[in-house]
Amino acid sequence: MFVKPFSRRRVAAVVTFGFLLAGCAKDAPQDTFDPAGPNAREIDSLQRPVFYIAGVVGLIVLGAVAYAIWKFKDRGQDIPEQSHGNPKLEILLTILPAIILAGIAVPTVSQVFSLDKKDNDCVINVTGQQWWWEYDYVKGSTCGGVEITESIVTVSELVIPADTPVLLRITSRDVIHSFWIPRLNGKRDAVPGRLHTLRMEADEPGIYTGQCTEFCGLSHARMRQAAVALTTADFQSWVTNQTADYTSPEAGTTAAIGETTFIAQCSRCHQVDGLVDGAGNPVLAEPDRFVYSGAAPNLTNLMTRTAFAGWTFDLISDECRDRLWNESPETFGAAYLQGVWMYSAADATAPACFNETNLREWLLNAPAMKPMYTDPTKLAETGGKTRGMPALGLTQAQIDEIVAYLLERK
Amino acid sequence: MADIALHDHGAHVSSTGLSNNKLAMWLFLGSECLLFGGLISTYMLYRGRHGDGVGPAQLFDVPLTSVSSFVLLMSSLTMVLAVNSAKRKDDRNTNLWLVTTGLLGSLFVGAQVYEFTAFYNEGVGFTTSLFSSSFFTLTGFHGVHVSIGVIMLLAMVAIISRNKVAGDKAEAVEMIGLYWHFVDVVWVVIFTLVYLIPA
Amino acid sequence: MSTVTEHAEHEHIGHAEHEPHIPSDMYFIKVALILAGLTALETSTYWIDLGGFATPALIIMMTIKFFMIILIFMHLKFDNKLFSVMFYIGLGLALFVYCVALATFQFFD
Amino acid sequence: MAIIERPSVIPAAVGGAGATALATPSSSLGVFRRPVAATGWRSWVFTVDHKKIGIMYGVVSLFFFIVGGCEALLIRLQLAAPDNKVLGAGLYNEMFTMHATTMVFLFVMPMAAAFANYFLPLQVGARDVAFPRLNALSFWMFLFGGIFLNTSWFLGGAADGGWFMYSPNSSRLFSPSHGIDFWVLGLQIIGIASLVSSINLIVTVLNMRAPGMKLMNMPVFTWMVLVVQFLLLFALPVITVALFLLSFQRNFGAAFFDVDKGADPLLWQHLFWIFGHPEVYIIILPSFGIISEVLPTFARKPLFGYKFVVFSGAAIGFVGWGVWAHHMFASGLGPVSVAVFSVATMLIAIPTGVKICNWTLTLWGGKLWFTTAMMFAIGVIVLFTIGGLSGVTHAVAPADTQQTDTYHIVGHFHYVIVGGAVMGLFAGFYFWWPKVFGKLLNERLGKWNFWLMFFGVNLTFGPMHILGMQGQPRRMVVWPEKLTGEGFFNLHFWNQVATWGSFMIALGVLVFLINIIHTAKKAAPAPLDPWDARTLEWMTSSPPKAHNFDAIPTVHALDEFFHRKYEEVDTEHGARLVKVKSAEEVLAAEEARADAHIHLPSPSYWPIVLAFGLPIIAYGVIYNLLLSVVGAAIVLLGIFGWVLEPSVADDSDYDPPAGGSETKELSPVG
Ligand code: HEA
Ligand code: HEA
Ligand code: HEC
Ligand code: CUA
Ligand SMILES: [Cu+2]
Repeated sequence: MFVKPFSRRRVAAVVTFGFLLAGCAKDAPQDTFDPAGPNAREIDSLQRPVFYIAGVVGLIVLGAVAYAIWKFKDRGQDIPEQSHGNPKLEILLTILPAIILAGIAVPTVSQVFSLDKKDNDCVINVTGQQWWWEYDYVKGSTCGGVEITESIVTVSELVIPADTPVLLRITSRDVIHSFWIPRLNGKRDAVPGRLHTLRMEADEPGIYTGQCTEFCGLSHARMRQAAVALTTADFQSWVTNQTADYTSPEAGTTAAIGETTFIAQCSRCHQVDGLVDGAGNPVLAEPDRFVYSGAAPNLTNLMTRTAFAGWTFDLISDECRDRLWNESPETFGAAYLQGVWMYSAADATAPACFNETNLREWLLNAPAMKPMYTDPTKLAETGGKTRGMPALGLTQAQIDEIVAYLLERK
Repeated sequence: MADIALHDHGAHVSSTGLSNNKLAMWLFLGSECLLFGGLISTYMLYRGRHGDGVGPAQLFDVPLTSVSSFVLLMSSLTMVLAVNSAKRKDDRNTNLWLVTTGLLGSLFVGAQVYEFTAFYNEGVGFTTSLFSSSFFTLTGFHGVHVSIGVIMLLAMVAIISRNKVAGDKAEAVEMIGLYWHFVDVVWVVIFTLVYLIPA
Repeated sequence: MSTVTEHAEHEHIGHAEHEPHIPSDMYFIKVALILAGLTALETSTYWIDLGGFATPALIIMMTIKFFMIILIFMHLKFDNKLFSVMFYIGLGLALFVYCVALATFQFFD
Repeated sequence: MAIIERPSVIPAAVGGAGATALATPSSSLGVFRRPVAATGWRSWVFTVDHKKIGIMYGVVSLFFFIVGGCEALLIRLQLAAPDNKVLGAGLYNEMFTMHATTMVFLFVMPMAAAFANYFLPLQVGARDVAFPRLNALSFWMFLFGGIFLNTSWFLGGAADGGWFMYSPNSSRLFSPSHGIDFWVLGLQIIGIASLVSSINLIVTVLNMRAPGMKLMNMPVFTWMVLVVQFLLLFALPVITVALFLLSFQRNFGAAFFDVDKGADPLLWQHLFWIFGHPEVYIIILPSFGIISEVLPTFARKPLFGYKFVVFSGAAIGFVGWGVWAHHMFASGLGPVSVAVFSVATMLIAIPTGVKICNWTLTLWGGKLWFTTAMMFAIGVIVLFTIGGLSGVTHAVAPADTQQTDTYHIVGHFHYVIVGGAVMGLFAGFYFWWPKVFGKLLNERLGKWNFWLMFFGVNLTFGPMHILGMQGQPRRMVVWPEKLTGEGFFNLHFWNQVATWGSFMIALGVLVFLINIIHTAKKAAPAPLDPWDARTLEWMTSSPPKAHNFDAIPTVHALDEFFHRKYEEVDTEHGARLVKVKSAEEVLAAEEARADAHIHLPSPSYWPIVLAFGLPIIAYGVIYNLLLSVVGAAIVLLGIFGWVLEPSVADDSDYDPPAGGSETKELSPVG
């Protein structure tokens, strides 16, 4: 699926010669014409006929214009009669569109209400901020038979049970964002001070990508998200893993040093649940002191995700990503649950799919990868708080340690 | 429709027989409806949003505002008398009523300044809350309109006294009158919606 | 619209500036007295508790005052219809648009 | 015959008969001599002539079109490849914000104003607009506002909030540069300019029609412009409120969009779109008017269903007020509001459909002459229909939740705007160029211009419908390699096509610019009536004299000029239309009964002085309120001088009247 630019361009060139190839090749993963859940399908079932109707009306008009151009061009005929119109014809041509539109309006209205159903057992709070999404699985919800006994906080990658409706309660901590997973449902804006709901359901296990679609400032283009649907059993394991107790790295390893570095450098903003300092006191992040929106991504289970920082940069290699995205619904869950260890479960010490470069680059200088407001001279308005993650001036050694530590957050 | 005969009457002929200036003024007032409508709506939306701070119910001094509303209302009467005088070509009375109107208007603005200061002293400033921002913006806009009106009235008096009116004098007075009444009418609405109807 | 203007033209040919129907000063004073009375009534709601009745009563009085000033002080009643048309389009649009907008804040969810 | 034109050469200088009459030239503020130059830069800067003002509007907006177009080309270059690096994120955001703002407020609207200014008085048979000095004021405010807005590029960065500037992203907190301040204040100035000119033009149309020109005899262009002025009149105050709220928030700390204090960000959205939707009809209706002139002329047959077209134009104007929330289907309005606005939006397709059908039926049975103007007009029918139909697909609210904020929408509105409004304006250029400049634009270059733009538009904006449905959101500085897909609908290919297309449009525009130069240098004077036209503006010389018509024509019918040239003649084959008079003959007949004395409003310093004060006030709001005081003083000076200056200078400044008191003024004040 993900071929190198050169060959893809060639494919594109060939494809232009006809629609023939369109059937075999794969369209973009955010194709709205390829719904993968009941909500999106319902919309699709309305959208398609509307497109067809519009197409037909368009063809009729264009046909009429083309015919008139051909038929009535100046061939030296007389000046035509100076007629001023034909009221009957005009009334007809007014009523006809009205009827067509009425035909579109009725299902539209009924669908507006049918898509607005809110009843649900599985509630997830979704909070947008510059420039990432936070998900908070509401304690006490039952998602596809799996009970959420402890609140789970994850970032950008929304994991849901397949074939089960979930209700997203969407809001924002700073500006307006918009949550959109094209293949599962339409958009809903995340408006600060308001709570909007959106139902989401995927038919089958798989990964469904999306994008923040309300302009939200500098890195709007790098605020993405994905929904990952898992079978109930897989979802159960995911939940179990997310709520599992924290395990410190084995003493003496680089990762163990990384834990201290992390506490020193990162935990003022980032929370790792269960992390305790040398004295055994829980390490609690205080992002509200440093970050304008008051939150930074929770890193407890970073390595269970496939991409980070607004789901923009991969945590897994291109090759693994292609394989994962093309995994069949049956095998998808198993692969996904391994996180960056995907496809190499045999050797638990070698995360075959882990894409270190992105993460290292990020730790070295995050704003260089993703434009963010971290320039101290421009932070007067927010009282010194950043919008995004600043460059921390870490040494290569520190980065090594932190990466080793983070690799165990799985 | 306008025919040739109409043109024989000489100057100031228009297809509708109406004065350009008056038509323009009414158009402008129609447009002002949407301006004040927007400000009033903003206030209506935000009037309850003052957090723990002071809200309209605690803040407003209705008796005082009633008096100033009354003053503004009466200035409409004096304005209309000025217009009538101008139509009778009675410069003396025109000026008299214009000055009176201007004074009543100034009184109103004065009361508003007093009111704003009092509110400010009670800790309700322009930036305090949504309620206060939208209140001051709405009433401030109205106050600015009144002030502009006062300036126009006094300028008119000066121009009439020096006999420098370009064009039709009675019409010029009438135009200011239209503006003035409109500003009054806006206050009628504001007074009721903002001050009298309990938030 | 065209009929309105046409009508106007015949009525006003040549002497557009002098409407014959301008009422006397006395008439305006009477109107002002009524307005003053209404204002007094309005203000009284501040002291007399009308309960749920207050708001509609106030709105009605406001509307009456509004139109008295528009129609009489501003001569809209006596003047050419075209002026009314121009103004009422604005007024009507403002009412419609803003009421709908405010309503959407009530109806959401 | 002593036709007193606008200040021509001062008689004293010429000497001769009337020279002695020049006693005391009227002065402004008792100090300056009133401007009276008829040539040189002064004759432009102080002019109140609607035609000169129209031309200045045109030149300035054409300039801004190129500015906005170059911004668009930069956008397209950045999007030509995945993860491209032509523009940085910040600059990209400024680019599309300013592209849209420039195109909408500094190109399409003022270009429509250019046409309206120039042709409205001519089409209704007037000698100028109702308030000539206000007209000049509008132009200068627009120009200074536009310059002010664009100086932000050099003063710390332009606005970066997107053209609808949603709150709270537009707060100081989230956009600390002064860009948005410039944007707010600049639009405020431009808004006042449009408001003033809307009042001016409405009064002109209602009050200054030639004898016999009933409302239902007015050319459709005049009608559509009239509707547009009403839309402006009532829509601008709404954005004015919104802009005031925003600038009070940004500059004086008001709380309007401060969510922490309980603000509702949807307030801005409502205010913006209550203005914004009427605005899109403000953009399109002038062009509808233009092609309603062009199509009948070149089909040699009256507009089919004139009344229906006029009423549907007015209907669009009205219904356009009830649909604004279709831009907010995903904002969380709640199902009731969404359903209501969805249906209301569909309604608007009905009157628009009426127009499309009537234009097509105007072609039907005609004798079509495919000039460049005609081709652009037909291009509008085709392209606007495509854009309009995709508009209807957005109106289906559930579908719109998939489409909104994607390139599908970008495709829709560029089809209606570039394919509808801009192509319509080009039709106007080719159609009316000989009227304004007395020379015909080159038709060969014109055809190149048309085809390049026509294909360019389709190549640029057609693929965007695909891109949007493939999930490419708008306003993204980069689109990622990994979401490209590889099928027929892959993002990479179609983005490239769009970029190539945009350069094709640019080439078309370039041909147009070349055509202008070519025509100015080479072309011979155009014949008086090159298109065998139908309406009043052609019933005078090209370019028209300062006073437009020697004699105000008396109108008997729609398409007055045509009916003076053609008559039904009985032949053996039945009644036939025959040209009985040439345009020259019609004109000669009019000249023969020329008015004796025509007083035109005189040039004035004050419009430009007053307008100049406004950007200074605005700079003051941003940098130092003291500066605002200076600006306000200039404005006051302008008003003061204005009020004391009679709109028509003393006769003594010009050619003195030959005698008698019979003079015709255009306007006593204003
Ligand atoms: C010239 C400007 C112009 C015009 C004329 C229109 C015309 C229309 N627009 Fe468009 N629109 C814009 C400019 C314009 N628009 C802009 C700039 C935006 C985006 C703003 C932004 O977000 O930045 C926008 C966005 C926009 C949206 C919001 C999309 C979104 O952001 O989610 C919607 C939704 O309903 C919409 C609908 C329509 C409709 C129904 C019409 C109708 O008026 C179209 C009517 C015409 C036809 C339908 C074709 C001809 C008719 C027939 C041949 C008759 C038969 C037809 C039928 C039976 C269907 N438009
Ligand atoms: C009147 C309105 C108008 C017009 C005419 C245009 C014209 C064009 N627009 Fe614009 N556009 C908008 C209004 C308009 N647009 C709006 C409202 C937005 C939304 C912004 C937002 O999201 O906030 C937008 C957004 C927008 C985007 C989306 C940006 C994004 O979402 O990230 C794109 C991308 O392709 C684009 C492209 C173009 C192109 C290629 C043209 C072309 O048609 C331009 C063609 C013109 C030229 C190319 C100029 C000619 C130049 C020359 C001849 C060069 C020669 C000069 C010299 C040699 C000196 N526009
Ligand atoms: C001043 C606050 C701050 C500090 C200190 C900080 N970060 Fe961040 N970090 C953020 C913010 C804010 C984001 C979200 C940025 C975005 O995606 O827009 C982030 C994002 C991340 C992400 C991506 C998370 C995801 O799932 O999307 C990782 C990983 C990360 N930071 C690691 C670190 C590490 C490791 C350190 C310490 C060396 C660190 N951060 C220090 C604020 C901070
Ligand atoms: Cu968040 Cu765009
Ligand atoms: Cu719209």
